[in-house]
Amino acid sequence: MEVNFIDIKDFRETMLAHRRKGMDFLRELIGMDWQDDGLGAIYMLENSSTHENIEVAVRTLDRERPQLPSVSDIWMVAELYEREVYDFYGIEFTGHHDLRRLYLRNDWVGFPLRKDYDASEELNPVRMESEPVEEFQREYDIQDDREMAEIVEKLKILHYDQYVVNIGPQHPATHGVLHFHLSLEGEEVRKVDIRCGYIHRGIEKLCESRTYPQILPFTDRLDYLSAHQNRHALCMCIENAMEIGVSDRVQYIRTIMDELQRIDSHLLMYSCMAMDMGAITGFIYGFREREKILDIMEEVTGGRLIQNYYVIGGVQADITPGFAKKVKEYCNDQKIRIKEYYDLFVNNVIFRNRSIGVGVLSREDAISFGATGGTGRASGWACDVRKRHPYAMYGKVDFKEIVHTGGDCYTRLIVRLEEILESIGIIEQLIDNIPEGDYKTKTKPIIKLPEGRFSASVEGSRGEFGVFIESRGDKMPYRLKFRPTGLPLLAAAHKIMKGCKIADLITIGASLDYVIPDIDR
Amino acid sequence: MEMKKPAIKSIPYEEFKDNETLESLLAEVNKERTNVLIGNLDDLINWGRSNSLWSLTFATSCCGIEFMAVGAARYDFARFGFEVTRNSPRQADLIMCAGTITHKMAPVLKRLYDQMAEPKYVVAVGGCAISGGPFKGSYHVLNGIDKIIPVDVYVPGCPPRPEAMLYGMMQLQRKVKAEKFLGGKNIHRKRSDAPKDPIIVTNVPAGDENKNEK
Amino acid sequence: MKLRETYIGKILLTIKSLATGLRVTLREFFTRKITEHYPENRKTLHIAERHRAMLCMPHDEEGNNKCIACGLCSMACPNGTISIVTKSVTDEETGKSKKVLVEYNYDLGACMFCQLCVNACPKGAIEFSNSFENAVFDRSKLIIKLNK
Amino acid sequence: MIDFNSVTTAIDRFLNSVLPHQAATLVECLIIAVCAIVAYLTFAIVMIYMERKVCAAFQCRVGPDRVGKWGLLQVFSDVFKMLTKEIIELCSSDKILYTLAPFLVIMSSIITFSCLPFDNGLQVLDFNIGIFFIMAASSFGILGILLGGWSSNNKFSMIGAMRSGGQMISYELSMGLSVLTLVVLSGTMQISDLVEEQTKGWFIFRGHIPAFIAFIIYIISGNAETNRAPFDLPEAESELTAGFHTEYSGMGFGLFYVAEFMNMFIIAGIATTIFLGGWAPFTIPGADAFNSAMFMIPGFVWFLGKTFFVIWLLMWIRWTFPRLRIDQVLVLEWKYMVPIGLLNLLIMTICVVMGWTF
Repeated sequence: MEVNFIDIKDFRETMLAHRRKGMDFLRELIGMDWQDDGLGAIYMLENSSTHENIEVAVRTLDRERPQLPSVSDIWMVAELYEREVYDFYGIEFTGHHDLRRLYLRNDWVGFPLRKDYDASEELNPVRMESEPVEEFQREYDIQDDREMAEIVEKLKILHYDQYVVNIGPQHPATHGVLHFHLSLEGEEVRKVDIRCGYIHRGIEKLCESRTYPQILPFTDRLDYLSAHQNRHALCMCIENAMEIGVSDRVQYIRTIMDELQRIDSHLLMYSCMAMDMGAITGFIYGFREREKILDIMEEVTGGRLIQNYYVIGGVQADITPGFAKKVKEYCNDQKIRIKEYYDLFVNNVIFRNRSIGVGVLSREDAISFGATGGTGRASGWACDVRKRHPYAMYGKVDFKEIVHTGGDCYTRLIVRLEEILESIGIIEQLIDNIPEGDYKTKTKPIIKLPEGRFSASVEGSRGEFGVFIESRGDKMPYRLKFRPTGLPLLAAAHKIMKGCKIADLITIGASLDYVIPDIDR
Repeated sequence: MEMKKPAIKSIPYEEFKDNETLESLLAEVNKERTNVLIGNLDDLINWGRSNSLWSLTFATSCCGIEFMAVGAARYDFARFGFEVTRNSPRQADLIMCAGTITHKMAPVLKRLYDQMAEPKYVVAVGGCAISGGPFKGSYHVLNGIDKIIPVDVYVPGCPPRPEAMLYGMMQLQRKVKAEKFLGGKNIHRKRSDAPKDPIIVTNVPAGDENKNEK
Repeated sequence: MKLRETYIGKILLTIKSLATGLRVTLREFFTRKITEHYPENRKTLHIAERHRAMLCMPHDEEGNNKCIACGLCSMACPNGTISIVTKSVTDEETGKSKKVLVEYNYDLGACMFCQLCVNACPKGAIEFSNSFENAVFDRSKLIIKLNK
Repeated sequence: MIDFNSVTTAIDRFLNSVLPHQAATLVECLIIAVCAIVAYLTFAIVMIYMERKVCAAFQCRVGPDRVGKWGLLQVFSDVFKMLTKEIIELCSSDKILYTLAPFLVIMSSIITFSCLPFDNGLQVLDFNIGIFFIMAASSFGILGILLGGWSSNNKFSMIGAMRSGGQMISYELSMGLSVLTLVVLSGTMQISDLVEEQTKGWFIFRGHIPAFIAFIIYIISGNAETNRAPFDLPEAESELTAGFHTEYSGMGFGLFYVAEFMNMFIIAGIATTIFLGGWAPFTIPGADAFNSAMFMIPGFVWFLGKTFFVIWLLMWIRWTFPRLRIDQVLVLEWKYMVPIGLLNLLIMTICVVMGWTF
């Protein structure tokens, strides 16, 4: 993958030109520290209709106050992406209206992902008092004459005399440790300020000091409900970079395992949505089926939730003899059980009243926010990576991509439940004719990627999961970036949740189905 | 009256791990002489407390999904009496810390622990809560929650199986049964560590009117 | 105006949809429960033998293991959970000094069960067992000496 | 039919012979108070156990079964733990109201509990305006919840309290209407007369269609009155962590927890009294042999059997449906339940006037 650099002067014009040419999907924004070549950022753009993509980059040599023009007014998701790059690299984006640290605390010293960052304990000890929430948005805008942009503190985030409530880090319905900072008017939500970072583990910094086989376990712990797909993306990226051939048997096994993991994740999405809306019985029925998948996974891979199954060049161990029979048995049983979910919860009049027309995300917003996966397909945008850039066996298997145009919470759940049936269809086409062959190709003990930049993307359970590696030829990556499937959903949530009720806020959060460790990495 | 070895239904005492720490706890409890009445009352209260440990729904990452699986139909920790997972720290007896605790999450966990009503317990579930697990070298991860709050039981695994979590809960039940409640566990510890002035999360500026806000 | 919009229509549809939901839970009320009684079924409990719960070093009857103290496993581990103590012994016939394993410490609390150590071991001296009952009260009990 | 009046008059005569009149009535009141509270707590324990077992049965799991024979001692261990928990005093809450709130809720539910007709003579309060008194007594329980929510100085419990205020007060209306419909059918408000009337045939059969509609409205508004799903907005776990009793710990929370279960028992008890004939056995007008066999079974067995059937019905509803949003709760009340309740009252009066009831 080659990247063409643009000079900083005419960066915004070329970006606006790309946008007018139809590049309306900003796939990824990767902050980079090329040490003596300065700090910069790589933008991966894609045309949502022709699926043609370009990689563009820009850099600045100044290391004390690096400044790049912001594109958050062109693509709405760039607002959060740029806050992340500011958090990790200290690059200030001029024209961004709310540039605060996204993950780390405001009193954090230094920018972690820079190569010259010193991670000593004294500099950043474990501070035991919660930090007061900042009051002002910080905006960098260039006054006409001066060269450097100044920090202008303008809009107040949450006013003191509003009824400010923390749906805080520890809350039963935030699917993890996400912090909604709301100002309420009765039951109406006036203003939402989503703060994440409570589960930021610095995985990308750790990856820069680990060999490639040691990076593989991190992908399972990013979005643990699409563990197989994440690992598939990383293995595919490394295998393409080193041209390691992978046998057909492995492609079959990997596709089947990806689809099983997708069903498992959609079942959990249905269960958590039922629990968040008060139907605990719906949650228990969803988990009853999910346990059957976890049994199949455990027999073959050894792990229920975190499987560690794919390795570079194949899979850890061959599938057990009874695997095909168990999977077919499960698929038939699931087709009957799914009708039960419709009767109990989905066609229930209370659920329909609480979810139809709630949290509507239009198609343009979905694309501009880059909300891929079930959320994007529920708003009418055909963004399935298995169709856009087919990989593994997806090119040879015929399956329907489910796209609805409702865009509200109800449609998002319907898309997931129908995708379960689609995935069962894929598995049934593959399960009977797994070819013979070795399950792992021999690889050298020390794996060194050649010089250059490589990327691969895969359809995770809740969106497009991408891996970008910049390698300088040694056994550790120079820079490794995972595309978070959840961060665009959070950006979309920021917009949808304004003006809804508290109960709707929980429903929207459940229907967007984001996984927080995948957002915070 | 001697406090006898805590017994758990259908698992013999020898097959449990780490009995030495439990025996040292028992020895320390049996040092003072208690009369029969208080001893029996103690046993009764400990029997009650150990069979109804209500956990706080506290899950930060992957172990949280296994925590939900333990609550679901197949493993069903309602059989042990832990069924009611309370969301408010006031009514919870124990924090099952399932998941990674980062620098930003550490004050939140400490505050939750302070808000819980005595007698309270902490179970560290999974490698991340015990020692930082896969992210031990990271700049933002706390290497084990025993650095900020006292931990009673460690459940290793990444993530531990639901049965391993149930085994950890049974270990906690044994520890609860081996405690002296009257005159021991229920003496209100002088709240030295409790913060004097309450931690204010939104520092409220004294009445400045920012007019440009809508 | 469709039945769905009329006042009576809404009530009838509501009753129908609530009734189907109730029928599902009633049918579930009388079906056999799927709970596995964990402590009671310990004898017959089936755990997948590929499940990784703890690292262990198999010993044959006389109690010696296949480990040659090469240290590849501790280098392969991303977390540094394996630490090996060796001492060099001069072999009688060849006279060369050979490293012999004294202590093989494995920190169960920090392990993330990624199986890189087992893949890296040339002699196949260590493997994962599926005995999952390892909860303890004391952190130091999690650091286990694997070799006898 | 065993008549407990003879037993109570015998005790009264014995006490008056031994003690002066005031002392005798004092001792009687003490005995009644102790019996009422003991009955209240035993039913609470039975109810909590039944809730956890029935909920588990609906969710294809087993529920508590390791403590005691089938988990029977589970609730006793909950009670012991609850008694020994520390009660946290909040530094910036309204102390008096904070501690008063749980007692208001408990007091209102004990008063209504003692009006229930367990058997022919086994009734503590039997005013001639019985049903009206029950309606009044059960409505100052809302005060406790509002006070609890407001005084614990926590924003979530404040929202929970406001929601509960709006919901419970508006559902008093439709509950009152359905009870009024039955009073029109029966003609009296005294509870013992009500049940006496039903020995000839339960009102739900004699009042045919309007009585059945009143029964449905009563069950729905009873569900809302006790803040149980699908109306459990005041303590909605997934929205407001623990709703109005977020800040209560130890026995403060214990009182709220017991009062919630006992309110459900009282709603079921009132439903049995006015719809399913209290302790009156099931009788078919024609068959005397069958009726006399039915009269053999003692009254309180009939009463508890029917009450626990209605409780099972409420639990069935709770563990099936998702939660309503606050505006849907109020729309359901004011646009659907009150109009239908008024219409039903009209139909019932026409039926009674024209004599079309059985």
